[in-house]
Amino acid sequence: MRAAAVFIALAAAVAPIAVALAAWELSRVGVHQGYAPIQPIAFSHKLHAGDYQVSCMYCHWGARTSRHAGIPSLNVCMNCHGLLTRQTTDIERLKEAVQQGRAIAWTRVHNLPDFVYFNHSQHVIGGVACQDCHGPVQTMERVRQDKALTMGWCIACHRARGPELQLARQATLGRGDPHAPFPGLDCGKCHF
Amino acid sequence: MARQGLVASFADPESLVEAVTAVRARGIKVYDVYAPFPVHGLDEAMGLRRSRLGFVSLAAGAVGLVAALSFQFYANVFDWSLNVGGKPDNSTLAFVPITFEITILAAGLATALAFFLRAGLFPGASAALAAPGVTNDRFAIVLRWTSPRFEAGEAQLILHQRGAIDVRPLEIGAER
Amino acid sequence: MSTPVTFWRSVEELRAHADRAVSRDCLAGLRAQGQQPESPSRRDFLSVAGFSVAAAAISACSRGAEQKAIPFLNQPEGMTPGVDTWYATTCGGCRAGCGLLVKTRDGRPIKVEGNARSALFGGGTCAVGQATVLSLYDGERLEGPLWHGRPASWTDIDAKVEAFLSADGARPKRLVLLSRTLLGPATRALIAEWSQGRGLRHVVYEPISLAALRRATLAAFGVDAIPHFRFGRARTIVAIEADFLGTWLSPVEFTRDYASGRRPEESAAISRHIHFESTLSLTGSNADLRVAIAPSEQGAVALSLLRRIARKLGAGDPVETLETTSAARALDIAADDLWRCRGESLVVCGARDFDTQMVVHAINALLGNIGRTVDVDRPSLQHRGDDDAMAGLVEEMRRGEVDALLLYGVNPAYDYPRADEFVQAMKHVPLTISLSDRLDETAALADAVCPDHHFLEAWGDAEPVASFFSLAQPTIAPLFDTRAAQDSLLEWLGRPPDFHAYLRDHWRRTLYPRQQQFATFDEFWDRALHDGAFAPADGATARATRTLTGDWRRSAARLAARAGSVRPEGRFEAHVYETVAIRDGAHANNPWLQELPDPVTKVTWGNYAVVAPSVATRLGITAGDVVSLDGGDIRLELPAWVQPGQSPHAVSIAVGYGRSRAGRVGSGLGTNAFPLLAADGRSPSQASLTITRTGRHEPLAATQTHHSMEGRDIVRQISPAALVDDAGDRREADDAASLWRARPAAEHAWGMAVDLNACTGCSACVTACQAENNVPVVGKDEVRRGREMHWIRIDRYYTGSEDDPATLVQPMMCQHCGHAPCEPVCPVLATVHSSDGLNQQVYNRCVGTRYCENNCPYKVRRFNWFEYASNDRFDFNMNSPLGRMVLNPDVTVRSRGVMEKCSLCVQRIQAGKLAAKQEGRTPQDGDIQTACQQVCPAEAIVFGDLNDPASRLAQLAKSARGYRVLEELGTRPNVHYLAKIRNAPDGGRS
Amino acid sequence: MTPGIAARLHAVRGARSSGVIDERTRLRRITDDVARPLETWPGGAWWACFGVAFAALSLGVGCVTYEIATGIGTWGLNRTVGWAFDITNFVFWVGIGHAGTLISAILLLFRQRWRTSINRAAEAMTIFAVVCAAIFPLIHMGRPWLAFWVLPYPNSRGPLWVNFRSPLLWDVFAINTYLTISLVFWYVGMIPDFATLRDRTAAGARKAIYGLLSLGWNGSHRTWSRYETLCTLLAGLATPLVVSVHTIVSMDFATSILPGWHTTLFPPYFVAGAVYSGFGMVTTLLIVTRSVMHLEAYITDRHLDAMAKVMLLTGSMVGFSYGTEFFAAWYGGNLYEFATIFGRAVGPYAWAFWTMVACNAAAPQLLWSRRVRASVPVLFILSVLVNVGMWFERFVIIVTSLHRSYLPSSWVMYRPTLIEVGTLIGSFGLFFTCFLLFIQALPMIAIWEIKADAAIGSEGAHG
Repeated sequence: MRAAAVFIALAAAVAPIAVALAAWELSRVGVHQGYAPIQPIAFSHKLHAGDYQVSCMYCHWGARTSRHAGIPSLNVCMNCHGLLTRQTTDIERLKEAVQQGRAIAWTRVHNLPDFVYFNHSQHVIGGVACQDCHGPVQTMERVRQDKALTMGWCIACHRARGPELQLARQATLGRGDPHAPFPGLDCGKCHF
Repeated sequence: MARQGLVASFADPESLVEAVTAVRARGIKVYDVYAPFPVHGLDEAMGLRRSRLGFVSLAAGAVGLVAALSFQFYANVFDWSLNVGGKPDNSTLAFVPITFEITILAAGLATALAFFLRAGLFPGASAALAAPGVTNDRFAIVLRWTSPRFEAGEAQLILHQRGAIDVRPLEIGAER
Repeated sequence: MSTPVTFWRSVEELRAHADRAVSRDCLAGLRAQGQQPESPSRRDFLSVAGFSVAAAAISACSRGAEQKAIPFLNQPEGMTPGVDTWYATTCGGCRAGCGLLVKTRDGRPIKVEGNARSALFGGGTCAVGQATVLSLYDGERLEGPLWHGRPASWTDIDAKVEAFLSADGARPKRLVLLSRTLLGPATRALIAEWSQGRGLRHVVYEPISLAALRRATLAAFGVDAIPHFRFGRARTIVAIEADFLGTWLSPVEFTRDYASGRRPEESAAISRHIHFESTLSLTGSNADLRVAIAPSEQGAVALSLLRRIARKLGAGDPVETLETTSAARALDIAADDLWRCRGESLVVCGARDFDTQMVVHAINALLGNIGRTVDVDRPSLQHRGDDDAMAGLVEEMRRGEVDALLLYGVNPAYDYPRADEFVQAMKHVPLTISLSDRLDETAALADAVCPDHHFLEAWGDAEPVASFFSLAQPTIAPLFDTRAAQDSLLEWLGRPPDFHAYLRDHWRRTLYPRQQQFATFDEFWDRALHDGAFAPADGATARATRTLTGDWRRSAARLAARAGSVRPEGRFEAHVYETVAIRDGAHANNPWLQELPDPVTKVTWGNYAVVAPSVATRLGITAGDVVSLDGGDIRLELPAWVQPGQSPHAVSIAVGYGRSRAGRVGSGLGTNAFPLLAADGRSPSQASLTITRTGRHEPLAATQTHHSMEGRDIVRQISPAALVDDAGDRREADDAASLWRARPAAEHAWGMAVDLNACTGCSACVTACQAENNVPVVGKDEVRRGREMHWIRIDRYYTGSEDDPATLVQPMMCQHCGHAPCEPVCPVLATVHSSDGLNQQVYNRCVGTRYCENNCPYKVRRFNWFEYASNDRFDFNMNSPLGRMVLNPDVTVRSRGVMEKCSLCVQRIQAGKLAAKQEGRTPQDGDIQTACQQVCPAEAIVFGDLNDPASRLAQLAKSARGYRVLEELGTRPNVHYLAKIRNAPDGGRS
Repeated sequence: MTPGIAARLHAVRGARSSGVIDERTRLRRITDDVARPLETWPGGAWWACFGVAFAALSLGVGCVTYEIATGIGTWGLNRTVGWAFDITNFVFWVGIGHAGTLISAILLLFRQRWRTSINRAAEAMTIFAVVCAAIFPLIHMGRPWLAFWVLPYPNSRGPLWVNFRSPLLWDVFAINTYLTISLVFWYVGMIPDFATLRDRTAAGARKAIYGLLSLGWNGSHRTWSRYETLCTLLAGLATPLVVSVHTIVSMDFATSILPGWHTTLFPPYFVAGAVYSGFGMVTTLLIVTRSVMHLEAYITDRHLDAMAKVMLLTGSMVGFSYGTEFFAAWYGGNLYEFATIFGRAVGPYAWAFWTMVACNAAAPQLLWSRRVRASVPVLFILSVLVNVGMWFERFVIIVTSLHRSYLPSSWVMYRPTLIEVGTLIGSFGLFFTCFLLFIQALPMIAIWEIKADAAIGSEGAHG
């Protein structure tokens, strides 16, 4: 009897833990939080965006109007580096590439699944700061995926900000039902 | 203090039942009876109370029911209200089948577990037989007593009169 | 989540890594400034870069651990990665020359739309036009010039050609340019220069010729062109064997006009359409009254009509013979209607016979339609083929009187009725140069093949109808080492090979003076380039309406004489027609078109012998039985199709099939019916065939196998009278009571309305949807298994008798039900309702139980039975990196095992909402158009917001004709239908 | 002890020890008979059956592998007919399962003593059938590797749960609960027998295994008394469960809007059909088994007769349901319903419909005659026919309703492919492989119940 109690107690304790672990593992499939690949040119966001206060939109100007924030073309780099005299091996490499008309193959850090439609401009217009999704890039020597970028993570933000956005919108439009569902939570907002 | 006891083997259920009745009639406590199958009428003879497993089923079933229903309610109404075919968030009717299944599942598993727990059955438990063949073709009564003044002979006589084919003192090895 | 990535990655590359498209982006940037890369070196770089894109796409297919992103070297101005750029151009799909707007994303054309600025064609297009963008990415296109079948450099070819041309001999070289109808004035001017400079003779050849009509017009009105027919102005339309809504002359324009005359909401007097034809064509299926006639009866019908009109006019009977046509009743009705609507009526005829056309002109003239519905002052220049010249050329070639033959946009070795004669004759020509973009039947026999650009890569202009001009501009750098035909001509003429400059110069000289609006030519040019269309004001000034001059009485007499001849017993007349999808076969290698169900038969992937039900029973033929058609020297074997409404005297076969060198997709499909053209339309004795069963059976790939509505209230048809009677109140009370409390309304409630009266069933929407939504092509076998993937289909039902059926069509797509039956059954919430009324399908959540498909009353859901992308079993456009370039980056390519369906173009809705958001407003009615709506020439489909009472949709939803399919099920569809009106003489009972 | 007592003891021993031998041998013989197959190497007949079954199983595995590797397109389904063989097999196997639970649970509650010698095999059959059934919803998915998405587990998607409104999800819970409870019931029932086997087996691996499985059972009557309560409770739970399972399966169809599916008749109709097919299968199996394993003494003609009567009853109920469907379609006056139901009898799938009617409604009527019920071969043929018929019933319900629904434009025909047929054969292979292994490895008759039964019988004999 005592032995049985011990046995069953053990089983009862182990099973839920195992299940919980399994569920957690499943839920982390395909999440690359903390991914920080080495780039062909060791471009430092800390230096440019942090120390020198270069605006994000100066290089990633696409974010205002397009789905893609875009990676700046080399002529954008040369806008400054054409004038600046400071030289490092990386800057050398950059100028070499420009002279040879060679495109640089950067490694993408933030990779959303292919079936997700994400539009930068939509969020920039909505007043979402770059850091909200990309983390404190201005402090990163090498860019790192700071957030989980899972659907749950997106939804959390949409839920948190949805209502106020909706109310503001209805106020400007002067119509709409305050209890109306927030379109930002529709599946079809991102999946099509 | 040293324990003592008797193991009486029987060949047929009827005499077993008679023996148990007789022994208890003499005010001798029957420690337990061993048989290859549930012998009809032995419960009354041994004066066993009805098992309370039923209450376990009821409780576990109730827990399962509440858990299932409330989780579905939570998931559909609070956690994420989705418009599925224009149905209301709280489509209680649609939640009934799953609730029912979970109720049954919880009740069934809990009852079985409770039984194993109460009966001390678990993988690897040692099974020492009161007498050879009690899981096959023999029946046994085990008597135990601690007071030295106990009249073992009389008990033995009753058992034999009631058809014991073999009565011997309980070996300590047979203890659990 | 795991698996789909393996192949979605490639799409992801094409989608998100547009940055790769270095080349096109440079070009697109230049486009934005309306310039053209000047130096040849630049152009070479671009074309090379074209390959690098393909290479990038290939590399993209390999599944790498990390994804690369390659930015531009120099960011071109005016283009942003991931943002569409639109260019106006002119369609080269057929000879109609419709205006197009081409949507390019990251320098890649991915979709074409009609150019709403074009006064002629409007915003609609046809299926072929939609599919041309796929032809651009056709792997069968030549990657460079060939000399005797071996790759050569342009310089070699030019050297050889110029050497040959300038070789000094006793006599000047006799050059002939054999081309299709060339709509471009500049191109024609260039050819004129050749004729003067090099004595080049230009022969225009059309496989399906309208030469008879042109000659008749010349004889009747002294205008060497085809009149410009104005269906919109006609209240009675009588057509004899003219599929003007589907394939004849200028279908998009005609459909638009035709539909404009049949909108009861706009004018109570909707036009009546009476049709005489041999097989049930798209146009015939729309007629209010249709009569099946044998091809040989065309003349007799025209003549009988003429006699009736003449009698009414009191002009006396032109001929004194007995009437020989069987369609007397219909003819009486037609004559009465035409007479009632004199001046507002129109008779068109597709007969390839001079006399018949003369008689038809006479009818129109007697009715006073000339200058009203039949415009001969600003005629159509769309079809200028000349049969006699062609026949003469073949003869000259055979006699060795032609030194050099340039083949431009023609393929006579396939589509000339006596192709073998042409092939023989070609052997006697010392130098044959083909400008074909692929190694087709004719190019394969040519000495030199100098591949032309695809029209989306080339400069050009067009004048489809006199004084309606449009420009064509490149929307992408040439993908291959090809050269514009005009550049080749310039090169060999010893002129700088820069047709862009030539074009500008031509417009500067000829068109710039014809306008006052712009002070400088550059302004004029930029505007013309931007608008794509230009119609000079002076063009509109109509001169005095022409009067009938030709001797039509003799034609009538000749017809009367011919009508007597009798049909031999057991013989059938050959009737050759074009299908809406494949037309003359030029696009046979286009999988979108091959898989487009025929609007009437619903058969895909191949042609067949169409026989009447009565004939089929008599000969014991069922659909799919392979029959052999014997007509003396001609013998064809192909499966039969039993078609209600088919003339019992005729067997109809579609041309455009039986290509031997179309390419991977189109070769070997069906049987070539062009040889029969020689016989088509002639008198029965000349045209007769026998039909015999071969005993073989070859099931046809039809997407619809049941043709009766089974008495169900699916497609509603009413008579104009009924419309007047119960105007105002909808037949069905609105939504039946629901057990559930209504959910709070959101800002929008998207919905759609389909006007079944405007819809002709032309199926352009099917291809448009396929292009917009990356709908895969599945091939003949899978269609046979009932697995076509089209998100929108055109249901077609027959009512009435087998011999004289009335046809009803109904575009059917996801109805986006408010109480969608598909939603509650999905175990994983892969299909749920959006706040704004869309029934959403989430591919990446779907596990593929197909329960939703089963529970959909409309059966509009489509399941991915296999991996359709990057799968050699489905070797269509999605299986090659080149073909995948056409994919819409805004729409996911679906993986195996997931359900998909019409999304109401949710990507366009989101884009429209975003655009509005960026401008700080809400989307206005009309901002957002679905692909099927935008393509529809008849404007039968309207998308909009039901929450906005002012929207057109909200209005239509309240229409007296409005109803929703199967609404009695309580599904509350958001797609509304407007009942079809049959304006039949007997009050809709036909 | 006193000599007096000793003397009386001796007398008593002499008197008793004779008459009890037969009782002990009787009990021992039961054990021996049931345990024999487990202790002897299987005979040729068994091997023959096993060979066939295993071949079929391998075929099925091959087909399923190919289907999952290539796509559902390897089946004959199309844009209109989304389910056919897959769900037909699923419903068929779930139905088979029901007889087991019915025999073991409901007959237990009703104290039907004839059940004792067949309930173990019936329960085993239930479990194998449910396993076969569970395979089909799994492999019919377009992306079976994501099947775990139907489970409401915490995830990184919001969390996005599952659709508790979907009958398919109800199935998931119903089937799993059913399987679990049946397993528990089955295993609990075998514990005393494991103990019996353990105690008659010489030390070794088998003894160790039996020892582990028997959970230290020692025949204590205090345990026995709780044990009987447990069995009663499990039976009490399993009875509504078995009804609920096929009710829920029928709701896959009943809750849809498809004419021919959307009918309130389905739940009772399906449960009756399930019991019907289940008893058909039990009869088939037992007739074979008892001859192969020489257990005529335990599985008697009396058993067969009882099962035949159940088949007659449920078969008639099923036949009645067919009639009701037609009446409802005619009386209801629903255009679509009418077209579908009558389309079954006269449409392109009429052959399937009439096969179903012949096997399910007509054939069992023969069972009214005692002579038919007594003749084992006839009974065997009938039982096989019942299963054929019941398979076709599901096929008719699913395919004929789907292939012609509301819009005639999407009417199509469905033709199965060899892959589908192979998969069906494979499921039979799996079922029989499991069953054959079961009768070789486990006590296929409840030893202790037979003994209890026998004891009561002898008691009666004692008067």
